[in-house]
This record gives sequence, structure tokens and C-alpha cells, in this order.
Amino acid sequence: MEAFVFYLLATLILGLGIMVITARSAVHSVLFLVLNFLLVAILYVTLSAQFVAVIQVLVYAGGIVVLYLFVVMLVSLKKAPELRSDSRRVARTGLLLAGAVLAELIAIVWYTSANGSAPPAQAASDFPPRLAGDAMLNTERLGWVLYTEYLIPFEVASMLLLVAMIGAIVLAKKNL
Amino acid sequence: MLDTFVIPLLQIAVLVNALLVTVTFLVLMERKVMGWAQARLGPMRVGPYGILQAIVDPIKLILKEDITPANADRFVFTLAPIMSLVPALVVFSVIPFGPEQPYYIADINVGLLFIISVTSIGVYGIILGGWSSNSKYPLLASLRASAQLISYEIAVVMTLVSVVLTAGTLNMIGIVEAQREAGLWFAFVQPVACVLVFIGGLAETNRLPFDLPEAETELTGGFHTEYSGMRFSLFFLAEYANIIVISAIVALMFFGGWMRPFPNVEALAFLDLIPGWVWFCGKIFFFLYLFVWIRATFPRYRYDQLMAIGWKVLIPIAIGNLVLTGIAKVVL
Amino acid sequence: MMTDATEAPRRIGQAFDTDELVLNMGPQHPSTHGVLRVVLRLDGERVVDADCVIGYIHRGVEKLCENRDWTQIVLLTDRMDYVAAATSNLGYVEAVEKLMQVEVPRRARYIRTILAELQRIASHCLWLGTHAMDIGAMTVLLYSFREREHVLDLFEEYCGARLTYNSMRIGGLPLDIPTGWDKRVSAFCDVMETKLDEYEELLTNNRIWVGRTRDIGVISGEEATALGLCGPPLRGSGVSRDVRKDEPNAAYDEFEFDIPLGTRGDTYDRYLIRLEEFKQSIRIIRQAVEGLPEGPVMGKVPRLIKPPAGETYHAVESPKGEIGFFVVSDGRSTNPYRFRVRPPSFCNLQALSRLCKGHLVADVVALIGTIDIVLGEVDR
Amino acid sequence: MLEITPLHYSVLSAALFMIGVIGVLVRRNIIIIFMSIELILNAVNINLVALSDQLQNLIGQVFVVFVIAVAAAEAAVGLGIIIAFYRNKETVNIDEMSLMRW
Repeated sequence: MEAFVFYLLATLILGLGIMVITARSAVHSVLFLVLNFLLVAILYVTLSAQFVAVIQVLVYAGGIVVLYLFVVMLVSLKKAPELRSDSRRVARTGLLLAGAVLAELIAIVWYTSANGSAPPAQAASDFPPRLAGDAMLNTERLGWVLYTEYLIPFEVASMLLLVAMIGAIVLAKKNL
Repeated sequence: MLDTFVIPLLQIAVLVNALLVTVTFLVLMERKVMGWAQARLGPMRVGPYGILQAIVDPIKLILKEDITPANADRFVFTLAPIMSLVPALVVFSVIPFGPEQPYYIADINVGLLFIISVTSIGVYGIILGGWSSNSKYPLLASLRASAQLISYEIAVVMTLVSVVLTAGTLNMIGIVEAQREAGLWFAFVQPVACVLVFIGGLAETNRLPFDLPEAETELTGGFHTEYSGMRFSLFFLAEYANIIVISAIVALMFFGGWMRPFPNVEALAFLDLIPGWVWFCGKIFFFLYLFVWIRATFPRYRYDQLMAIGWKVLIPIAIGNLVLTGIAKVVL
Repeated sequence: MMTDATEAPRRIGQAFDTDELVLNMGPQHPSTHGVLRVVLRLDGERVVDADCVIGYIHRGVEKLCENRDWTQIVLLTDRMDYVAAATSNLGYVEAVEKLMQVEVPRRARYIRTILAELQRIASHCLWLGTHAMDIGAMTVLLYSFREREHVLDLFEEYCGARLTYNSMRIGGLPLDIPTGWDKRVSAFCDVMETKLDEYEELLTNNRIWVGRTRDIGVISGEEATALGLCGPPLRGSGVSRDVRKDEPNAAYDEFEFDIPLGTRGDTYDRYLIRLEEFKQSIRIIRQAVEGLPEGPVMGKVPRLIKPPAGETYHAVESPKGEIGFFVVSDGRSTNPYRFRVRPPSFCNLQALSRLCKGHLVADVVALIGTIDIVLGEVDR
Repeated sequence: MLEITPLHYSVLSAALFMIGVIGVLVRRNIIIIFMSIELILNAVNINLVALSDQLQNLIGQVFVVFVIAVAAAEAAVGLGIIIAFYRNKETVNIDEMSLMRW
């Protein structure tokens, strides 16, 4: 059952990923991206990370991708850029480079599985934010960790978002 | 097997069918109530007092020709109504009609977050529907809609957070139970939040006075101008399903869900003779009526006024409410 | 997915206006009050330019009139402003009477005044309903149509028609009023007054309504005069011009009534003015019904109407504004040599593009509503 | 095959990562390149969540939250730049974005 769900999700995620980068129309790309994110969220649920799954849907699918869609709609009113550039040359170089990365990744996977070294589960177990049974729910635990251990990074992240927001407004506004 | 598949499937079947029937009768109710508010009768021809209109309307919609505009993006054009309806239906999976099985389909710990995140997907249907029609009015409307939905979502979510703070849980059943423990509906504990969520809900479901994305007198019908037949009826269904969702959320979070009024007052115990889900449906019905009533009363906001209200009024109030709730939580 | 024709022109070396959009509003748009077509150039939702395209129901009424007998023309004037036929009738018959120097009996003039003012109420009801509907207040439409029905019933009782009345004749009226009609008219006045409060309750102090109409389409008195506006749009800007007071026709000089004036010249002022005009119309009707003199309703006119050679211009205050008739007779034939109408809707429509600039799309429908046009009169 | 190990998730993550990289390298539409970057970030997130589950340690999920925050910031600023650029040059082709100022 678990394996079935995983393989189904993995196939769909990868398939949609490929469709994102191959779709001719940018709007279709965005659509596939949303579906991809939704499936990734389901994957998170199977990994018992409900909060992250919900955040994935809320922020990624419901927020960021809407932004993409907005921009695509504003921009794709004219013809697609690929039509007027010599894309084949660049694409060949790109594929070559991507092939190199793929080879590297395959090598890593092959090497790891050949040596049979599973991730060191023991090593990290002493680290403080360990899951303490089912005493606390996923959301609560995550909140606890975020606001204690990672309080400063969290605040930095919020500052980053603020800066990004201001930056985006400054960039996109026609006349301030 | 029975518990994991058959019963949930049955529940889903019952709920979806009940929902669709409710939507058709909700449309009838809207037309009737609007009629009475406007010194006319509403539908009267089909069946006694026009009751069968609820059945005839969907049949008419389904039988109508399904037109795809020339140069429309066919794939997206078909997908958009589906993308708008599915989230509206999915939300119901976590809305409890009672505290125990079989009154809910799923009881998940992040219930409220789930509702918020799934409803946020609904905006795609509107944007894509407007874009793929290849027509300017729907495009304008979908730009309006997406901006409106996203901005009001911020206010609503922030307000809901303050309710979560009060209840101490994201679980929908937990929130209702917290109201039992408090002995008070959260409408009395969080009156500001209650009003904010309802107003935000009006905006998120594109209802008057916030119905700019489908303002027929400005944008000739908005994002679904070019839609007809079955695909239009999907949009229609999604809109009304969303109205029911908002009503259900308000009823659950502020009006005690399936509980009778004043759940801790023993003198009113006779009210428990009415089953919980009837109470819940009655509360939902009240808010549905409120939606229609408001529609019959108010003019429509302008786009910039709408945004100003969202950003300059609702969000600051929501933040203020949140901060006050936090302080109260710490002090008390 | 814009077509090439509507793409904003590229201006090399300047910032490109990439987000200017040409939007065709009408002629089938639900809130252009008929077949007006407005070509909007939008920057986002803001109107940069608005261009009115008219003529979709041009029937050549003026030319038709030149080929009809003088008496037959009354019927054609019905078809211009088809929601205010009685005032068009009034303007035309008075113009011919002026040309022929006919004395109209006092009773006829009183009844004409009542009809014209009832017509004003009916027309304003239609305006209020559609204007509010455009802004989203649907209920007001049905409320005001309820009262309009009442007026139409009164008209039907008087002349048998509900929309195109053909209710006046050169020299007087075709019929005297039916028995008890005057009672029913004053009963209607009482009803109307209470209903006005209903409208006001729904709109006047409604935050949304005020927000949608306050400071929208502001036009100064000088500018309004320069554009040739008339009727409520002109008075909304504070210019006191009302044909009923300035050049009294029918029996207006015998009644007391006020001309409401606006101060800001915005849509809200124009709304308030029309609401006040309801009340003034009721006041006039009451005075007319009370003082209704006895006597004939038809003056002395020849069987064959053939006005002496000459020309005249005569204007009356229609619900939309000043409607003027310019008629030329050659003194020989039984039809006018030249017939020309100065339609208030047409003149007021000129202000639309001026009013729209800088406002949002949603305001355009409010502004079309506030101008109160009838395309039958604009195109003729 | 029937037991799902973290390796499975890693492979899935690597594959999604690759798809993202190919998208970045091959496509010329800057918006699609941005979307490919989102795919890459998601690949990383899958890995983080999977390992967090495996190690019974929440740090992975905490990092996912941060990654999402960064992705949001990136999308906002990036798309702002695209809009500004598009307004000036009417193109979203990355090959034509070779000038630092214009």
C-alpha cells in the first residue's frame, strides 16, 4: 500500500515536472506546477508532515504560483519568446550540462546503494528537537521548535520576506 | 477495508449529493428571498410556489449548448471550472456535522489550516477561466478576482488565527469543543473576529457588495462571461458551494457548530432533543439567508474601495484583534 | 491575447505603455442603457480615454418628420425619448402652436403639465432604478419600477397607451381626463412620497452608495455650460437653468416649485437633485390637480394644419434636460419643411468622455447612469 | 521494491532536481526558468521532509519552512524584476536580458 502510493505519487510528480518544463504555453506550465506542488503536499502527508503539507498548499500553490500565473498572464499576451530566438544551440548546451549533473547524481546514488550505508539514524538522535512520541502534534512541535531553537532564523526569514515585499513593490510599481 | 474505504466513500457520496441538492435549493431560496425583498414573487411557475424550479434550473443548464470561444485555450478553458469546483467540495471532507462518526469524513489535526489552504486553490479556477476565455471582460474580472481573493484571504486567515489562539487547537471538532468548555460561543468571545470572517467570506465568495469579479453591470458577468452549459454550471456550483463552506466555517468557529445555544445552561437541555446536525444545518441556513439578505440590500463597491477596505481596514483590525487575543491569552 | 489592432502603439525611446488596453463597452453591454458603445482605453482599470460611438438605432426620425403631416409627427416624437414620450409630445405641439399662434385652453395646459410631471416621475423612476442597478443595488430597480408601473397605469387610463402615448394634439388634448382620474393622481402623489423615503433609506446615507457616487464625474458649472449640458447634470454643477422657470411653457408659470441645485457637480449631487425633482414634481402635480380649471381641452385649430411660413424654436424641460424643437414651415405644404430636435440626451452624452477620464471602469457605468441617456433620443 | 526507504525519496528528489536543472538550462522563457527553480527547491524539500521522517527529527521540516519563505521572497522579487524588465523591453527571453542597465 505504502509502496503503491509512493510510486504513484513519484510517477505523477516527475511526469508533471517534465510537463512543466516542456509545456509550450507558460500558462500550462504554471498549471502543471500547481498540480505538481499539490502532489508533493500529499507526499508530505504520507511522511507525516501535515503542517508542512498544508503550508506547501497554502503558500506555494495558493500564493507563489498565483503570483507566477499573474505575471504569465501579464506577459504572455504577446508571443512566446522561444519563437524568435535561436533556441536550439542553447538547448543543446543546456542538455549537455544537465546530462553531466545527471551522471553525477546517478554516480552518487549508485555509490551509496553499493556501499549500503543508510543514513546514520543514530547520530542525529541526540539533537534536541527529537520527536517525543505522540505527546505533541506535528504542528505544535514544529511551532515549538521554530519559536525556540530557530527563533532568530525565523525572525531573519520574516525580515527577508519584508525586504522582498518592499523590493517587489519598488520594482514593479510604475511610478512611485 | 470497510472502515478505510467503504464508509468514507459512502459518506462522500452522501455529502456530495446532499451538497448539490442544497445548492439547487439554495438558488431557489435566493431567488425567492430576493423576490420577497424586492416586492415580487420570485419563481412561481414550476410546481407549487415554484419549488420545482430548483430541479428545472440545473436541467436547463446541463442541456444548454456548451460553447468554447474561438481561440480559447481549450484545455485550460475546460479545466478552469473543475479547478474551481473541486476545492469547494474537498473542503467538506473536514467539516464536522457532529462530534463523532459518521458525522464527519476526516478528523485531521490541521483541519482549519486544511480548509484555508484548499480554499486558496479555488482562485485558480477563476483566474484560468478568465484568462482562457480569450476575452477582455473575463480577463479584467479574473485579475480583479485574484487580487481580491488573495488580499481578503490574508485578513480572514489572520482573524482565524486569533480564534485558534482562543481555542488552542486547529482541529475543527476541537474548536467546537473549546466553545463547550468556555460555555460561550466564540461569537461572544471574539465578536470582531466573527464579523471580520463573515465580511471576508462575502468577499471570498464574490458576493455583493464585493461581487466585482462577476459584476454583470460592469464586466458583463465577469470571469464566466464566455462560459455556458455544463461548464458554467460547474462555476455556479462552485460559487454556491463556497458560500455554504463560509457559512459552515462561521457556524463552526463562532456559533458552536452542532451545539445548541448556551450548551452549559442546564435549563435549556430540552433543546438537545433536536439532533446536533440539525442545529448545525440550521445555523448554516441562517448565514445563507444573511448572504442573500445582504445581496438584496447593498450596492457594489468599486475595485479600489474594495482593496482599500481589505488592506487598510480589515487587515489592521485583524492584526489588532490578533495582538489583543495574544495579550489576553498571556494575561488570563 | 489582444489583437494587433488594439495593441498600444510602441513609442520608441519612451516608456512603453504595455498595459494600456482597449475595451469595447457595448453596444450589447448590459449597462450602457441600450445600444451605446463606449470605446475605453484603460490603463489597468483606470480610464485613459473614452470614446462614445452612437447611431446604432438611428432611424432618421427628423427626416421622417419632414414627410409627415404636422399632426402625424406627434406620434414620431413618442419614439425618440421612449421613456418620456409625454414631454416630447409637449415640446413638439407647443412649438407648432407657437408657429401657428394658437391659443390653448387653460384646462388643457393644466392637464399637459400634469402629464409632463407624471412623465418626469416615471422617467426618473427608470433612471433611479437603472442607475442603482448599475452600481449593484438591485432592489432599488424593482422598487422604483413598482412606482413607475403606477404612473404607467395612470397614463394608460388617460390615453390607452403605456409607453408611446401620442397624448397631445396641436391646439390642446385629444381627450379630457377620465372621471376620477385627478383623484387617483393625487392618491398616487401621496403614495409616491412615502416610497421616496424607501429609496432614500436604501441609498442616500448608504456608505457604499455615497462612496461610489461622491466625487465621481465632477464637472464645474462653467465647464458644464461650455459642454452644453442641460437638465440635472447642469443643475448638479450649480447652474440654475430650468426651462420651466426660465421660459415657462404649459402652465408652469402658475405653480410654485423650486429648482434644486447641486454644489459639487458630482454624481451624488446629481442623484440628490433628481430625488428632489421627484418631490417638486409631486408638488406641481398637487397644485395642478387642485386648481384644475373647467373648460374645453381643445383650442380652435383648423382641420388642416398648415402653419404660416416661418420658423420657430421651442424648448421644454424634459426629464433629461432641455428638449428643443426647431420647426420650419414653408406655409404651403402640410408637412414641415425642416424639422430638427435638440435632444438633451445627445448633448449630455458629450460630457461622458470628459467625465470618465481618470476614473475606473466601474465608474463608467455609474457615469452613464448619472447622465441619464435614452439612446432612442440620442440617435433619433 | 515494496519497502520505501529514504533512498527512494532521494532518487525521486534527485530526479525532480534534474528536471528543474534541465528546465533552467534549456528553456529561454525566464518565467519558466523561475518555475524550474521552484521545482529544484521542491526537490530539496522532499529530501528534507523524507529525512526528517526517517531520523524522527524536526529540523528537516523547520528547514522546509525556511525554504518556502525564501522561495516566496525569491518569487516576489524575481517576478518584480521580470515585470520591470518586461515593461522596458517587452520580452521575457533570457537571451535578450544581457544588459545590466538600459
